[in-house]
Amino acid sequence: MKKISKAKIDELFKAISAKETLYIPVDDSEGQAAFIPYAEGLKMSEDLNTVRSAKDLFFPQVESLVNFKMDGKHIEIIDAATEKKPFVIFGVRACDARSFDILDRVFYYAEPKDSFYIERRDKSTVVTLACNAPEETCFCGAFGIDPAEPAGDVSAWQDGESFFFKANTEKGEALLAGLPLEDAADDAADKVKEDIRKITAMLPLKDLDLSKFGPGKTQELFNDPAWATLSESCLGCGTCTFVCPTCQCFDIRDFDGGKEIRRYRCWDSCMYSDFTQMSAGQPRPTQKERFRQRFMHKLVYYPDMHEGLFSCVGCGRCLRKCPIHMNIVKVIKTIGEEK
Amino acid sequence: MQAVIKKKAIELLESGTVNRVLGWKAGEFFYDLTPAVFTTPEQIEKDFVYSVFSGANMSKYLIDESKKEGKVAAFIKPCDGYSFVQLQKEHRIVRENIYAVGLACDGMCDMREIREAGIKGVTSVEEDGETLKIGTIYGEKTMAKKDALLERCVHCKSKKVVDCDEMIGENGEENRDCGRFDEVEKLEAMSPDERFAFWRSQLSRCIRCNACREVCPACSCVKCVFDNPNSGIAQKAAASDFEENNFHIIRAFHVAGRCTDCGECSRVCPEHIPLHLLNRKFIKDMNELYGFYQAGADFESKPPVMNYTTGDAEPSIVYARGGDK
Amino acid sequence: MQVDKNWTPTIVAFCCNWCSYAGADLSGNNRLSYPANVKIIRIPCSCRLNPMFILRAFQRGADGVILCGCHPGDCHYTTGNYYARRRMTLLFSMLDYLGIEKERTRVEWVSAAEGAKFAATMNEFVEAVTALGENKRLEDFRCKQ
Amino acid sequence: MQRIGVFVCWCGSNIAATVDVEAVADALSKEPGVVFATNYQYMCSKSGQDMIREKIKELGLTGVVICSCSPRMHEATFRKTCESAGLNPYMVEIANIREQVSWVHKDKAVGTEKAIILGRAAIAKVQLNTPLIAGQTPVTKRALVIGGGIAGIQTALDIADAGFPVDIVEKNPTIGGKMAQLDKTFPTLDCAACILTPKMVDAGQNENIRILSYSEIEDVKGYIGNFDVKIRRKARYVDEEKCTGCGTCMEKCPMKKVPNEFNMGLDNRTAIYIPFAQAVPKVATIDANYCLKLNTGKCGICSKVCLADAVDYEQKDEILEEKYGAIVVATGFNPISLEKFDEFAYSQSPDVVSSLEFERLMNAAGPTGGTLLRPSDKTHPHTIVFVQCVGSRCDASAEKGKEYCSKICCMYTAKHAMLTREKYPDTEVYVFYIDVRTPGKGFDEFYRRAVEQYNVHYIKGMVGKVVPEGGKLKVQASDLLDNRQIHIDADMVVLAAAIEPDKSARPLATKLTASMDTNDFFTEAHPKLRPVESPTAGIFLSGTCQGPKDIPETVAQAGAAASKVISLLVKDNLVGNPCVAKPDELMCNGCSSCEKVCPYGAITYEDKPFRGPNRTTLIRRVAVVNPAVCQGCGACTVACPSGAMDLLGFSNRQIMAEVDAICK
Repeated sequence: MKKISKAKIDELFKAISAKETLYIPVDDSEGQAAFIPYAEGLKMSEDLNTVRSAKDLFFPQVESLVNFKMDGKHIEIIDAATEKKPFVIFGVRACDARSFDILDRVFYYAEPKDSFYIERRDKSTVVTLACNAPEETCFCGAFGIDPAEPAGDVSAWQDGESFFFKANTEKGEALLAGLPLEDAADDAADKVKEDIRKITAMLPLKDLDLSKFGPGKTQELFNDPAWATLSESCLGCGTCTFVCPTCQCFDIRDFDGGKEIRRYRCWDSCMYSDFTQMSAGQPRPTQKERFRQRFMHKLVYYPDMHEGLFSCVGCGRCLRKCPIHMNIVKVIKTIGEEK
Repeated sequence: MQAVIKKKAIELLESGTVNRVLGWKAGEFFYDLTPAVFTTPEQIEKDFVYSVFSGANMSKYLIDESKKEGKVAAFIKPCDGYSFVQLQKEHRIVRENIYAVGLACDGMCDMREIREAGIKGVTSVEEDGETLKIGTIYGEKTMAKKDALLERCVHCKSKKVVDCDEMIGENGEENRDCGRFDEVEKLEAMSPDERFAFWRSQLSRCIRCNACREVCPACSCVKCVFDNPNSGIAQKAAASDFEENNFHIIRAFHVAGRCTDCGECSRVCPEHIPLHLLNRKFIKDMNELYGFYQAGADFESKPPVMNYTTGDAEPSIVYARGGDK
Repeated sequence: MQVDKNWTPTIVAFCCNWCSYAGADLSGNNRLSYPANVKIIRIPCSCRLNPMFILRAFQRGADGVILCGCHPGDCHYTTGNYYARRRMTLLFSMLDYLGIEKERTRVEWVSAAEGAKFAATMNEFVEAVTALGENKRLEDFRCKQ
Repeated sequence: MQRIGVFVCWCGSNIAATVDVEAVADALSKEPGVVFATNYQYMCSKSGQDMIREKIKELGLTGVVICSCSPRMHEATFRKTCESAGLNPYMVEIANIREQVSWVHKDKAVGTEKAIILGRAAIAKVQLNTPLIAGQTPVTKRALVIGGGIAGIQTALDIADAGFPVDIVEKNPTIGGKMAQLDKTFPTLDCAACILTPKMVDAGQNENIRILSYSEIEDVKGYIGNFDVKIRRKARYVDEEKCTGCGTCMEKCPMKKVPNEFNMGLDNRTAIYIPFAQAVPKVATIDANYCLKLNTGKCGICSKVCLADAVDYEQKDEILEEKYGAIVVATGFNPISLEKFDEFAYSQSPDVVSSLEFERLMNAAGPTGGTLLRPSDKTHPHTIVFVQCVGSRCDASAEKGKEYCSKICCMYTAKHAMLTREKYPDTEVYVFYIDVRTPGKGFDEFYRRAVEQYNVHYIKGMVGKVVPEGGKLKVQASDLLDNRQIHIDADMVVLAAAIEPDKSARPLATKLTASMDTNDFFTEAHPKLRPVESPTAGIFLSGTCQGPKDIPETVAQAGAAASKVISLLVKDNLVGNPCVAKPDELMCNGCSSCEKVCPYGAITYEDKPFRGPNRTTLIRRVAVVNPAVCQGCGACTVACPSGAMDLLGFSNRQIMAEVDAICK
């Protein structure tokens, strides 16, 4: 295990960013945290989580796929892919770190493989950070995630004085090797972990019961009458999907700039009325079906396809950001209720 | 207040005046109330909550609810009331199917303000006079209620419920000196470069989640132009700076004169973009150029953008207004 | 601001069919010249001008947008330019509020008899926009790199 | 994808001299969707049109772009051409490369580049054009003429002669207008009354003509072929049906001090009056401003002496609602007020008169019985100074007066001078002029006769000042030809006041939605080719409401307007403009925003069933546009927040495509 005094964290950031682009969570003028490239003077956000998840760095909201150059009646096709540079993300929480596993199964391993995503994943080094102060909206524990023991290429912890680092992968080793760090005892972060676990034991959502969900539950849950009442309040905005670290749907659109057309993909939301709209119409005609789709996908369909892995990580972003406070916890509790 | 409202809701259901009640349903943590339709007194007893977190403007739900079988009871706060009337003017809700109970209101709280005050892990909030007693997993905290108010409540423009079948509490008055344009004026006083920088820093955070649009009672279009592939401007993400600007300018323009300034757009923005400042700019301009106008304050008036006088100011007035050159 | 000497702005002029388009024709009839950067789009009435079109023009690289319509009181459709006047006043004010240079947008009332005014207006507007330089704040740069 | 043909016109050298037409055709031929592009000397010529027709048939064109003169010029021509070749006329777009390019840009490279861009914009628009089919509406076969002067009378007579009913609405108690006040007419010197009054009588007796005198237009709704007009029939307190026009009431009326407007206030009339002997209708009218009975309740003499029992003090204004297929505006002119021209002492001396006042002083039916007497002391004037161009041809920057030439003053001044010298050879007559304008049949001969035969002193120069002094009018003037100052002690000064449109014209234009120029003259649909039509369909122009005219021109225009009206009224149905607003019901919120801004009341709402999700039926309120009423302004399209309302022929996407093409 390695460590650095908190007072010297800027040195560490400088050292990393001298070699690669370093993303750290920073508060903007409105106090909203987001991962942005480190530059001297930037302070790491003290928020538990960024507004948008760290998935943006692998799967950005908008990304050009292919360009078409127009000259009269001639069209030239131009590959929009550009070579990505290696980068480091610092301060990813345990929940977001899990979300990468979930996205990998869709974009990295499953066919067709997403070359844009793969390149970014390959060229990134993820430094996670344990959560010293989990909040009431956190329920990562329900998915077997321990905020005291975050994954990633490097895991990090902090106490009052220092940051502690442990490399989990070769990429992680390589990153730490070149940095101005001191050695620390292997149990140096144990006190921090213990404190964190004391708090997680008090979290109000720690006992969230997922036993009703998982692979093979489609028949049982699909026609539950509760979907109708739960979805009644849903406004049909895309907030939950856009702040979600595991939502992965996108749409492909063209921008016709006159002499050039850009074909790009952009996040889409299953909560939208025009999601996967076809010439015959909308396969999920009302908000009930759309709402059900989102939660069934997270809790049943995805686990069906991926050995029981839920595609929710309990980060709690949707609990905080839903305009009308309808969220996956309410769905789990209502649908999962003994009847 | 909650007890009186619950009693009224149950009474309306039991007397058969209505067969449904639109209200706020308890969540996990006291603050996360969800709009819901209650059909039995038992549900109301169990889950109906009216608290300082009942800020959500319920009027938009009435578009669908008022078209269903039977009558629905709705509890209308003053700011909801303007939207309620505006939607009636636009023929979007069927008034006969609604039993409207007006609520006197002295301000709603914003969980975001509490969190930004550094109070984390909140599990309960209790109103104790002017103070909020906040239970958290890190121990009990207190906060003055006035510091936790929603922006729209800090600058409350009216405590008057324009249209209801009965009131709970005393109906209040409009307050035109509520200072709600102060922020707009500050921006107007900046240089164009500063304003541009300000709005870029705000709008560049937009993730086009459409929360502002979906929550907005004026944005009640069957299909939004931005979702309609035939409109020529449909977009699913703000794929460039222009599209970020475009969405918010056009949205503000489309609701200009119809926007009641309920502030929901800013309340729900996950990126905390002060979208109400766009709408308020239009409202302020219309007030100054064409006379005071409050959307939803009456049933007859025409919104200023759908009206004119022969002596209106010329567009060139803009060159002489707002900030330096 | 540094302005490239060879640079000329792109100006879109929306002209109502009845007065201003005819005014532009008259300025042609009288051989009153104005810069070729001005491209006219004919609309039936100034009230047909949707703010969307103005933003669209800026998106696609226009540096200035001008709306010409009948003088207030002379609208072929009686009231169209009154609505246009309010809409444009509010829109321009909003663009200014967002920090977009207000000199890039303009409304002028040009009657069918005012060929000279049309040409003079265009000359003046092109000059004003040239002085401002390129529209960078509302242009969509996606296809410009 | 459309199959578009592009036709670039040279317009002789009008376009080809400053635009490389071949380069334009070549560049446009490379645009997506363009299957053919060519250039030709005169596209509007028969052979040009034949080529377009041929290519449409040969290549199966679905859209046509003509790069030529303004669409205001030949859009209709080319639409017809294409229609005759089986292409929907609304699949044609014009790129205006003459008025907007070749005539304003001298540099050929610049012009060519711009022409290509305008061509691209037109192509981009045509890509999105859809065939439009015009609707048909029936025509109400009745015309309304507003104004009962010579213009209105002539128009009404001609329309009536073709067999269509006509109503003349005249705000005064009688028709006749300004011509009735004139003495003789130039250049023939025949008596105005002798040629006008028979026409007035004809109008009064024509069974197709109804004269609504002492009436005004209250409100106009509707559109060509189908106007709904409200006419206010002002209370004249005399039953028109009963009054025989005997005049007894006028003899007995005790209120005799009412300024007589027919004689320009030079004498008085009674409160109950018939303006002049030949008035049509010859019916008395009580002037409510002066009538003792109406103002004080005491009197009632006229009622007592009226044998026909026609007087009715209780009469109220009535609103008449009528339908018309066409409306002719013939609201005429007035001399301008001379108050601002005090250098001529008009308000200081009664002997300084306007030409129209002079006309009455010379008229046998005038206040002096046709003897020329000074208004101040009723003596014969021996020196008369005529001043021309008073208020005409003023600088745009001047605070008073009109920029335009009033056209008639030169000739009537020559007439006045000549008649004065003829009747009173002992009178010295001076005419101060800037130019003498005599371009008309027999005009110059007439003027020369005044100078040569009648020895009228024509002096080129302006009068600087007129000072009343010791019963004389001291005229200070300059003689520009001799370059000297002149002082004349005149007995009378006659000012040729500029003429301006009647004050009632501006509010009327608003009601009619007809456009006006800055001088309040009605604008014609085309200054050369459609001089008697207003741009507003179904509104026609007759007489001086359109611009200064003399009598023969007025009568000619009146006849022309009538023939336009007749050719409209003979149609049973009118083919409408298909470029109207069209709501997309699926997008419509039914919010009434569009209805609030529609100036024509063309939008209504209906509750319609729609297929909802999951086999449900939803009843939704949606907008419905009446295409016959909609004029296609597009106000509603911008008011509509959901974009449901669009304008055919100028759709959102078409306009945006043009924007894109121009900015790319």
